[in-house]
Amino acid sequence: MKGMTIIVKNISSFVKVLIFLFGIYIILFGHLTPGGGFAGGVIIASSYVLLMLAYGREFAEENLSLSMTSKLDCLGALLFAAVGLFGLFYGAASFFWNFIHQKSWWGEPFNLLSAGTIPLSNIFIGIKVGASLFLVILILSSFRLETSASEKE
Amino acid sequence: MPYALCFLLFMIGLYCAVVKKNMVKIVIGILIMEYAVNLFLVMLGFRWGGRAPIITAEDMVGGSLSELFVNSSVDPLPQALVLTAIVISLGSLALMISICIRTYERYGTFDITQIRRLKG
Amino acid sequence: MTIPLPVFVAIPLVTAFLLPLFGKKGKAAATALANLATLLLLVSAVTLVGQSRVYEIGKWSIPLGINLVLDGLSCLLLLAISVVSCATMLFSVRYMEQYTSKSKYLSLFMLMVAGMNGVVLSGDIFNLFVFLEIASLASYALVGFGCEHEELEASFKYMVLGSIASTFILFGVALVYGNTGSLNMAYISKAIQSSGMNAGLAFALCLFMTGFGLKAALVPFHAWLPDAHPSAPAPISAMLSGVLIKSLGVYALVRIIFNVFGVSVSVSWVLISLGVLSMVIGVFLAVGQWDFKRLLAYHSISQMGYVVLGIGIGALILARGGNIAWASLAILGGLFHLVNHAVFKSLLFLTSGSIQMSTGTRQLKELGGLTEKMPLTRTTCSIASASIAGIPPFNGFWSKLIIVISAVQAGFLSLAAVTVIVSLVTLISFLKIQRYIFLGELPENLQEVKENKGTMAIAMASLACLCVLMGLLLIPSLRESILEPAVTVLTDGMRYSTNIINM
Amino acid sequence: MAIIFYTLLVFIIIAAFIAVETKKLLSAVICIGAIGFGASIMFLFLFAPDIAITQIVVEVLGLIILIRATISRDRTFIAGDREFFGMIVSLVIIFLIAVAGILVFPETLPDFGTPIFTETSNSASQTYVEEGMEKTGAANLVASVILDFRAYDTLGEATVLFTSIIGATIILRKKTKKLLEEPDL
Repeated sequence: MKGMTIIVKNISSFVKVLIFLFGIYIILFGHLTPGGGFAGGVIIASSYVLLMLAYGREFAEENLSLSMTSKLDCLGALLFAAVGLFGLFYGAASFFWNFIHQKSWWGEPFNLLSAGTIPLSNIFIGIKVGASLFLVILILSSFRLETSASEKE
Repeated sequence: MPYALCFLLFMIGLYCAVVKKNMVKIVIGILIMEYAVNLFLVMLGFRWGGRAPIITAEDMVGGSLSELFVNSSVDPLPQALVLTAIVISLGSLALMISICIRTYERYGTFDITQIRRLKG
Repeated sequence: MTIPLPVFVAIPLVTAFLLPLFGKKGKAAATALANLATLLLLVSAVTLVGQSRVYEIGKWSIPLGINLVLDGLSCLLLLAISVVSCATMLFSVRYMEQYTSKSKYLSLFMLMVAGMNGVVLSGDIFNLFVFLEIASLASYALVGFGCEHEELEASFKYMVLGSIASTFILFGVALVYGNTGSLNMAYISKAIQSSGMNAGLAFALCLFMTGFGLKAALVPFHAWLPDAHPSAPAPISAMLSGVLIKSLGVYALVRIIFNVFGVSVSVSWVLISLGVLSMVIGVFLAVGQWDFKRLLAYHSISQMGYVVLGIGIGALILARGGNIAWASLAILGGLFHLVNHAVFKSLLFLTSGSIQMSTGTRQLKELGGLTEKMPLTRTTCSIASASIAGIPPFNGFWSKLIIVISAVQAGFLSLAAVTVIVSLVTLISFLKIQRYIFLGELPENLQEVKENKGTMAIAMASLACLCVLMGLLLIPSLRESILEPAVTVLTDGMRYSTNIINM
Repeated sequence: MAIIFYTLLVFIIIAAFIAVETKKLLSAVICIGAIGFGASIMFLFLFAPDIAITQIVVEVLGLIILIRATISRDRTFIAGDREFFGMIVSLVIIFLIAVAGILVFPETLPDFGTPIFTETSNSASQTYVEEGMEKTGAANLVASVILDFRAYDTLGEATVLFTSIIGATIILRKKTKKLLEEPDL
């Protein structure tokens, strides 16, 4: 499966950057405009999936390998849990305590840094959802090689 | 009336999941059921002539929230639930499809009546 | 020092996220970390016995945020979950050497424990749905861990039925939100108390009962259990029938019926009929089985019938306004049997795993005469079969006795007779197990069978002595601290909301 | 406004019916795509932009996953339905649930346009809307509900995705059993 025709390859290599940028925008401005961690993460995953469909699995593997994605996936989840636990241990308050906003360290409404831990957890959720969904598609397609191998012999 | 249509969609999904023989068709039936529940949840929070629950700069009258926004905004809680439910349905879809692919590789068919190794 | 409640979910989740990072070479470290986590959970569950607290997440007051509720019932379930998961984790250290990718197995195991702890602690019905989804997704994947023909088909059947049940429960949650306007269990029961049950809430209750009944494998919905348990690896089927169907199915059903919707006569009759049906059908299907684990799976269904019957009788007495002492006795019998069944059923599955590991088969016909080859498994298996059949000194006998007494007290002589007959049939089928596996002559191909030493032995031995000691739970001093608060939580039903709000 | 809802819902129900009845797997998957996109347009008209974005993109990935399972194994014919008895029992059950649902639905729920939180007294959504801004600082109230008021749900949510990924890796791994060399413990 060596990917699609030249036209698709050229366009997708350009469009992938745009999709990726759009995903980053959706994640970062999650607390101001509609969107957020989930939508942005899925958009980032779809940019990598586009690359994989256009160029074939091996090319995508070099770009973002299987083990790297699963590490990112676990890392994103751990960081999100850390945001929750930090609230627990820091002010001895409760689990998901929005300590940045409650202590009003920085940011006033309507600009990028405004909502305390919400942008932070948006970013971590975005990493996690993006990495895990790309991992699913990668696993599903890598499994195909094994079946076609068994069909051959 | 839209609630009844949502419930009808839920029934179609349940029918497909229970009656169909093909594994992928069963997965499609469950997916339809989850779509129906998500639609139903968002409809619960709808308000005629409402607005999306996102506060923009002009909603702020002086320091506080304008009265217009407060009694015209749609309910944000079901939308939060639906966001979670959508990603849950994607996760269970991924697991189901991987089971289907693996059984296809073992059995050579998607038809569950032929996969009858298990009795009882 | 007071342990914050989210620790019960945070520890297993963080270990679950860490475990896949270990990879091939770090297998020993991964197993050690997983065992440490389950041990930590056990210790914190034991320290929390008898307390009851409400923990608001994010310091939001009750209706705004989610709150975790620790009362008698959830404390009892937490204890059962942590005991069984600790023993099963010890057992699977060596048993899972037969399979590859052990760190992923451990991570899914910890996720299942986190899901169950989340379900038992949560005070918010949507949160209960999310953690129920985590625990069941982890168990779907774990049932299909071996990727053989039967395991894949069993896990697909279990997954389809489980997903249908989860969608029913989500639909019920949506209906309850549509009718009462809040997701918090305390506020819903207050709204139901004030505005009464309209048709929509009754329909939501039916949806909940089908959904949680399917998760608890009660009879009309038990199709997945006899396939899922035998094909799962032994420690997983021990967890599945030991704790998963209890905490996801029966606990959620009981919590919703007693504390949120309030007990009514028709609901308690449905509970009693479900209990009796699963008791009778489970045991009669089990008699004809020749596969050791499939026989145990059918017995799980019938033992769950005992639990639901005991709680149903208590609900009926409460609904009819009979005297509270009888109702609390019936519920005490049901809950005590729930905990006993968790211990001895998981022990039975662990012994079947150790037999399968050393002999390679689990068909009763091909086994025989293992007494002198596998002495420890022999003793633990006989202790567990004695307690499941209800032979006096062991724990199964006491809880069945209480259920029978409460049935007679409440005037259901026929139910008491059915319970006694079913426990007799259980005794017969477990004698069959003893006869075919341990007595009789040793078949020639099993000569060099040897006992499983190491952590498997420790796990089985600890569960066996627990089986023996559980009978002591009934002496007044221990009972007041563990069983009694769980029963009072259920008997005072709708006052749950007032306790939560002013706690 | 109501006309849009009804046309979209009828469109979705027709697409669902086609997806259930069609004999070719690939056309069933495409009908699922149609349902998903119809639902996301529906979400837009129900004033839920967050959900519309997530729904479209999740729909795209869901379609890729579904097509992955059907593309090389497309069976044009799907033999008759299951054995007769099982089908009848399930049809009766579905019919009962349908009747109960149709009877229950219309009058108990508050009618379509007025959400529940306007009627109940101190409902959570009322405080989300009024004080959501100063309590969490986020302008997007849905994000404030997800990540601050009910952040515990989203933690559970991320774990659900994590479980399904680990589950998929386990089920699709190549070598499942290894010869029982002497275990170390």
